[in-house]
Amino acid sequence: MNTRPSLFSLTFSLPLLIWQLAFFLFPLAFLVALSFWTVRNFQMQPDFDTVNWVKIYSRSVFWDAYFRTLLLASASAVLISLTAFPASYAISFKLGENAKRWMIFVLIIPFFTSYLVRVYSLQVFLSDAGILNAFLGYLGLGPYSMLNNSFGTLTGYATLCLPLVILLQVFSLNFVNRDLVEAAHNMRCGRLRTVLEVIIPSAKAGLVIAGLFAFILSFGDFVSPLYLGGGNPPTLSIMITDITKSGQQWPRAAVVALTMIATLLTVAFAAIKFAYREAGK
Amino acid sequence: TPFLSIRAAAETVNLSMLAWYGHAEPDVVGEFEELHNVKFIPKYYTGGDNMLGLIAQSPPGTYDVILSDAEYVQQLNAAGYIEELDPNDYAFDDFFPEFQRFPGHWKDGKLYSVITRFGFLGISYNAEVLSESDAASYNIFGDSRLTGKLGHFDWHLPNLGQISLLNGNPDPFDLSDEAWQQVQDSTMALRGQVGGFFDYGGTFSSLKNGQMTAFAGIGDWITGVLEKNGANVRTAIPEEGGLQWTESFSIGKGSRNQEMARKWIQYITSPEGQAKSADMAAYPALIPNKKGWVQLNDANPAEAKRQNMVLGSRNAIDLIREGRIKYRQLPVQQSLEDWNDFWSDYKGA
Amino acid sequence: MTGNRNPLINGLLKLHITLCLIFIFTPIAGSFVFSLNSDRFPSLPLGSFSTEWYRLIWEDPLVWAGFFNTLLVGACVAAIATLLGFGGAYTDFRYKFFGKPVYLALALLPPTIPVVIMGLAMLAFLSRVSLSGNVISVIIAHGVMCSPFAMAIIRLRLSQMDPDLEAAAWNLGGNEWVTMRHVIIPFTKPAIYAALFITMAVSFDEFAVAWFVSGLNETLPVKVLGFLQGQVSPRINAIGSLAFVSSISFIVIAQILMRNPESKPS
Amino acid sequence: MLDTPIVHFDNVVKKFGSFTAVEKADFQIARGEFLAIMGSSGCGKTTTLRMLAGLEDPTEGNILLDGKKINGKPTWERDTPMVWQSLALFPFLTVQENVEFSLKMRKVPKGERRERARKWLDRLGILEFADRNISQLSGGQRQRVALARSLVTEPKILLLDEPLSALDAHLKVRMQSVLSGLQKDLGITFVYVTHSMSEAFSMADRVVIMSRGKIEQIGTPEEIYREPRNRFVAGFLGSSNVFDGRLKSSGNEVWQIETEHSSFNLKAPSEVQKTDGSPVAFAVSSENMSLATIGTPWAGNSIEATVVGGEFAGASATVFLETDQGQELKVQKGHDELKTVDIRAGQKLLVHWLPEHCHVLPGE
Amino acid sequence: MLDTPIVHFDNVVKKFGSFTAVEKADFQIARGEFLAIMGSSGCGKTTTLRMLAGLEDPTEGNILLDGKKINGKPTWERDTPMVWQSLALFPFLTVQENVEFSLKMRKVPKGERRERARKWLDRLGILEFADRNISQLSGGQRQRVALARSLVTEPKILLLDEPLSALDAHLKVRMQSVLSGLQKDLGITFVYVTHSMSEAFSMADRVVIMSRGKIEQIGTPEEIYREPRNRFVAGFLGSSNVFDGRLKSSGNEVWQIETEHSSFNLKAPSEVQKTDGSPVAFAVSSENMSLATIGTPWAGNSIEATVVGGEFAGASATVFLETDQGQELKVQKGHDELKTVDIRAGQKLLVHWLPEHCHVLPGE
Ligand SMILES: Nc1ncnc2c1ncn2[C@@H]1O[C@H](COP(=O)(O)OP(=O)(O)OP(=O)(O)O)[C@@H](O)[C@H]1O
Ligand SMILES: Nc1ncnc2c1ncn2[C@@H]1O[C@H](COP(=O)(O)OP(=O)(O)OP(=O)(O)O)[C@@H](O)[C@H]1O
Ligand SMILES: NCCCCNCCCN
Ligand SMILES: [Mg+2]
Ligand SMILES: [Mg+2]
Repeated sequence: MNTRPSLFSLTFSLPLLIWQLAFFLFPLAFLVALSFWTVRNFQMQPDFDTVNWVKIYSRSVFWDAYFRTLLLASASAVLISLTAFPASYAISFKLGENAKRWMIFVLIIPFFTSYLVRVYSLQVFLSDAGILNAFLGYLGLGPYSMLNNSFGTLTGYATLCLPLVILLQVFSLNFVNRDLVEAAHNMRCGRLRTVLEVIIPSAKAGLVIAGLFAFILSFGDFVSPLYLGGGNPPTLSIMITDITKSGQQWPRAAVVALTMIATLLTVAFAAIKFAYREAGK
Repeated sequence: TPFLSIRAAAETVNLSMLAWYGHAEPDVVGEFEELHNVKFIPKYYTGGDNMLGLIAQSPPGTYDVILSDAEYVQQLNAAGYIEELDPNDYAFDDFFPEFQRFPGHWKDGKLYSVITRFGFLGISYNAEVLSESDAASYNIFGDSRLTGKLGHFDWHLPNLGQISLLNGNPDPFDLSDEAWQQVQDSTMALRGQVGGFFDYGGTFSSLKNGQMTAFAGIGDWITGVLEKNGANVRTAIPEEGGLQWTESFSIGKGSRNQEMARKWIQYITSPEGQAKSADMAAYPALIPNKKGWVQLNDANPAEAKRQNMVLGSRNAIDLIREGRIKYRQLPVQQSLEDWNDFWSDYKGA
Repeated sequence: MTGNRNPLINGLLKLHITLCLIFIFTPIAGSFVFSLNSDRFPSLPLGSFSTEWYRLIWEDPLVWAGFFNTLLVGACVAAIATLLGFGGAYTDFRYKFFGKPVYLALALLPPTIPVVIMGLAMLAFLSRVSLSGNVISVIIAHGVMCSPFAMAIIRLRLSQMDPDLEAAAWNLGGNEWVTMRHVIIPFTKPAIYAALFITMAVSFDEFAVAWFVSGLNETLPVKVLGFLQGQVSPRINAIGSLAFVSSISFIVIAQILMRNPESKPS
Repeated sequence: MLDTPIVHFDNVVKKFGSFTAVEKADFQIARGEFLAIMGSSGCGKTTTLRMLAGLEDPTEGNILLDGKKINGKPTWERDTPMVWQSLALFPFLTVQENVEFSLKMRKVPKGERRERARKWLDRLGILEFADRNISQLSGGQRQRVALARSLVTEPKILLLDEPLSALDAHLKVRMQSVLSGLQKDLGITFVYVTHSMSEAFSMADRVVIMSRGKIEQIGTPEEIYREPRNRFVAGFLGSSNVFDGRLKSSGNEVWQIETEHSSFNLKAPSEVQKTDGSPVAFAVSSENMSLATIGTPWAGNSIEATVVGGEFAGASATVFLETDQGQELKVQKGHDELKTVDIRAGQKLLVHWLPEHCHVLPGE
Repeated sequence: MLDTPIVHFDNVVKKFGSFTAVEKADFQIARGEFLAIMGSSGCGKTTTLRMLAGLEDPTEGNILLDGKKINGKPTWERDTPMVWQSLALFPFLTVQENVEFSLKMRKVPKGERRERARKWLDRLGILEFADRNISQLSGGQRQRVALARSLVTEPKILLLDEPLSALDAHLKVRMQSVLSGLQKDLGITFVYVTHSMSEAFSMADRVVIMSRGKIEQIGTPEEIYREPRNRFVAGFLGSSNVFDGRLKSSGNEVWQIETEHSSFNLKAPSEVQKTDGSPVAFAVSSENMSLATIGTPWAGNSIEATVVGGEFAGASATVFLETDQGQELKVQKGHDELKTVDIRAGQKLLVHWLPEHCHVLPGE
């Protein structure tokens, strides 16, 4: 078949292209341009000045926040993936078809609840005098400090990402060739060892992509670090809002945002490359 | 029912208001809406800078009336986002003298904004843990009982202003480089005490649920609401003095309802409007109109008393006159950015 | 399988699933409970039962206006994002062309942009083309943000299609348009429904960009943000619970409608 | 040969829920034997093999390996490596790593592991691909990797589940030689599940024919081919023509059978006893039938039939015919032999065969 | 028979980028012919078929259908229905709807559509499944639905791309009969791509053998089998033994060829001219070779070789041998014939054949 553009092919490919060009590329370009603007007298002015880049990149507090956010998001991706895996494994390998379908349905439900509302509700559970500590107190434990620190932030990230990560993991585990599992058993590979040596390598691409999603969502999220982390210490997303508080410093915030976008693209690219890397030559 | 009120709104004037949450709720605007057959369309913001960003990128005329903190009036004006007002339209004569020509609201003799309410910022604390005498000095921030339990309202101006007061600066925002350095040092010394940096909502809940024992940078606008809901929290103005926040109304540049906007500002600065404003459901405040005080004392003596707005006895205005209260304002000798940068460093430390 | 049914391990695994579900659903259940609790700042012990918060939102015309805006935006965004996403997914599935990586990057990049910044950039652009401050601007912004999700879902489904199916339909005399209508669309139907629902869900929950671009025509999540920031009002729990119940009804209905998409009644 | 069976299925039954997948399987496999299990789809071949491997538990009965009962022993504690139809090679490992896998599980030290794996790769002619990824190998190469992976531990028995069915005809034949060769060289017992008669018959010492969970016949390929026990086996082999009739007269030498077509003579079987008038089914192998022009005088059994079509395959061809009564017949002959008759479709021909080529089905 | 070709490939070339998938294909297909295209994987069979169907455009040359050039005409404007290896049935439609599909595309009114679809379902014996979903059918039933779907418009030509390769051996044979029957009954031209020699040879009127995009030989099955043009074709058919040597002396009747083994005599071919000393390759079909015990005197060509293994398949068996020089030989014989020699592996035997069974490969 010829693949020259036809009325047909353009009908399907152009709308998205036009829409994203019109409504996304321009805002994105604006963002890039904005990062070279200057602010005078609380007003942003079109300009071409690298001052914002120099200023942001020369501040150690930016780099602290940058690496902290990177660390938090990585920890989130790893911890959530680790927590999710036994559940995903059990759903995919230990449940019947019907139970599996129900479980997937149940895990879709959180997507239809407001993240803000969930985080707000979590505050009530996590605070020093909250429901969880009251419950632990019953058991003679605690109180533990679970709010306004990285634990709180990570808990929030988990609220945001865990259902998605489990779902993505289940989908990739469902594709693991069951013969491979039996073949491994047949070759003296015990239960746990098979998970490590066969199931995880087989589902690697999906597991990495699931982790990547957790990373992307956590890296950019500002709700959890603010409402559960108490902004203490701040992440990049909080820093963006902070920067605007020095009187309309959106251009500098744009520098941070562009750095975040670049980071996410790099990580995504590396993760996808790793996910699909093959053994051997 | 909701449907009827939506239909009714269709025939009336729509007046858009850009404000902090609560200023266009029925308890404040209801009477005015009925009186003038207008309907307020509120746009609530959650931070002055977002508000400025929003206005900056919206077409002129989007917002008819704009409520902002006094510091932002200058910025709004400098950027040309608000209309000049006619001083004769407003009953400044009824105002306490200190609010008749409020700084930043006038430029080159022209009026741009009318003060509508204000409040004091001091030490907000949980009265079950701290006593009033504990809260008599900002030094309590360093107390071991507050380790991990000291909250900051996440904005540099009120917090750094308070530390500046603690350092004994007579004008907390007009600092020599040396004094500014000392403010930074004193602030940084507190970092280990801090349990979190909160926005409005976070401030509310963490004081209420006991997560934070004391807060810097807030006042009765938080604790007043919590008190009304039965929480044992207070705000004290310590010996070193307190700060004053101020909210003012302006008319948005290019508004097509300037007449109605003017009427609204007149109404909310009138004695009736002022009495409502003082007891606004979202958060209470002091009012600059003396006749408003009278009205409030008639209508709601308990609230007048709670907020210390009783004429004839030692009241809130006296605190200002005694010099215990300083207006919150933009830094004079440093740039706003310097302060903000330090605040970021502090948070990130 | 012999020896692989270790009841202890299976029991522990199932317990772990249960714990994960508890973690996921506790905040949701919590907000339900708090929405029916008289305390404005719920903590233990809980206050008395109250429908006050539901009454308040019921009587608030702005909540209703926000609700209708949200529905309108959600419906339009779902339709637009799914259409765009379908086109993008089909393009990726079927065609190879110069600049395809750029095309795909443009299509899939939006989720990596911090929302606060996205909001300002969107507003800056939309206001310059006189599209800001109304429901249309929210639809445009959410369209940009949601179409990658729709595209991903539909692309996944297309990759499960026998690659010969489309050629077979052409070969049987259906031109490209007819084949699209009679083969590609029926095959991707479950994914199209899924895309409609997921994009609607994303739009229902988005407040940061919507705050900037909606101007005075706010959607419910923006209102929720106001309630949370301005008042910490349990009204957000009430709204959240109502929105949740209605969303779930949607999915359940959709599940029933879409049950076993491969088979037709015989 | 069956004195010291390596495997003994002792009345083994396997049910899935209420469905019986394997019915009272009772047979033995001799050490060093190549046993093929055949049968149509779903008849229980894989299930039988999987029970032996320890991937399914028998519902009833015992399986003995080397005389020891192994029911309930998990597959990883048995030494019954299996080669999957799907091969089940690990795509995330290289060829070498795949082959080393079971040695690794047995904690064989790295150096030795490497050496033993390479020895087997070499033996199977795929050493040069040791460092490749599985996806870079052709079908036949993958097949050898799967074999190497199972053989590297030098087991006493190897289970194979349709290992060649995914390959094309050429490769299949080549791999058959490889497999037979290996099995003979190593003296390993092979249990080999297949659909394909040619595979089973060309490699196996004995063949098990299954149908719906039941074992229909066990025997050498020749036995099964020459003396199918029943209609199922005769039909399954695909090249037999089965006739139904009644015993008209049973002599010492010759039986006469009355069918719907006409009556046929057959050599009286020594092992079957029937009374006159009782129903009898007999099979005639398609290569034992011949074709002649109508009217040719013929002494043996004969019947008229119309040519439906023909199949030409290598050295021989199969002619499909249909009698007036609608019975389908197949005649397989060398090309040269067929040249004497006109086998165009529609042609009426005489199909004839000798009484001694009639095989009475004892199981019917 | 080739007077009014329905299809004419006129020097057709297909390139994918710089890779040539089909090289100057130049052949014709007669009306009503059953043409099979064979060749190893990746040789360009599917590409050839897809160009005819209009699913690929030729890079060079013309394709004529019914004498009219059809290059550039999209597939939906041709009447060249294809049956896919994957079947490509629409899973979201019922059997009936699948079959109606192309009628619907042709805007045939509903009633007529229904009737015609049912007629074909009936003809193919699957009318009872008309309202079923595709997933509820067995492989063979699906196969028929795919056929019905393509045949319902009663096209003049039908293209089939390995339509039987997914089926098991039994079903395959059954479907082969169905296909041949249909093709003969309807008089439709079939272009049939397959890997399988037995499929091609048992059904096709003529066979095209391709290799790496090039057509190596076209001819009837007999021609190709008896007279392969070159080493590739001889090797591809798999049952020939090819010898290389030099022409020592070319008589009128007999050629003498010197090989590494010894010198062989062969009947001088009429169509090939060679000078003495020039290289010659010839093939001997495996069923034309015979086996004898070493020492048996023999007049024709003979060579000693060691038995490697054997394959037993139905009426015949193939014995694999290897000469001392390492050349592999295959000998295919009926069982009875083989009983006279000992064919256990390792046994040394005499392989012999007649000079007239040597076929000189003219294309070498
Ligand atoms: N886990 C299972 N649960 C329920 N039924 C099963 C299970 N495994 C197999 N069966 C059923 O048992 C029967 C025998 O299955 P088995 O896999 O042994 O067949 P097979 O002879 O290998 O067939 P094929 O040639 O198709 O591979 C089939 O009817 C199958 O549906
Ligand atoms: N769209 C394409 N782009 C590039 N190369 C292609 C394309 N389609 C086919 N080829 C290449 O052309 C050659 C011939 O392919 P074709 O599909 O015709 O082979 P085939 O003979 O049908 O093989 P098989 O028996 O494996 O189906 C192969 O090498 C294949 O990789
Ligand atoms: N809803 C927000 C209340 C805003 C109070 N105004 C200013 C206080 C700043 N410290
Ligand atoms: Mg099987
Ligand atoms: Mg092909």
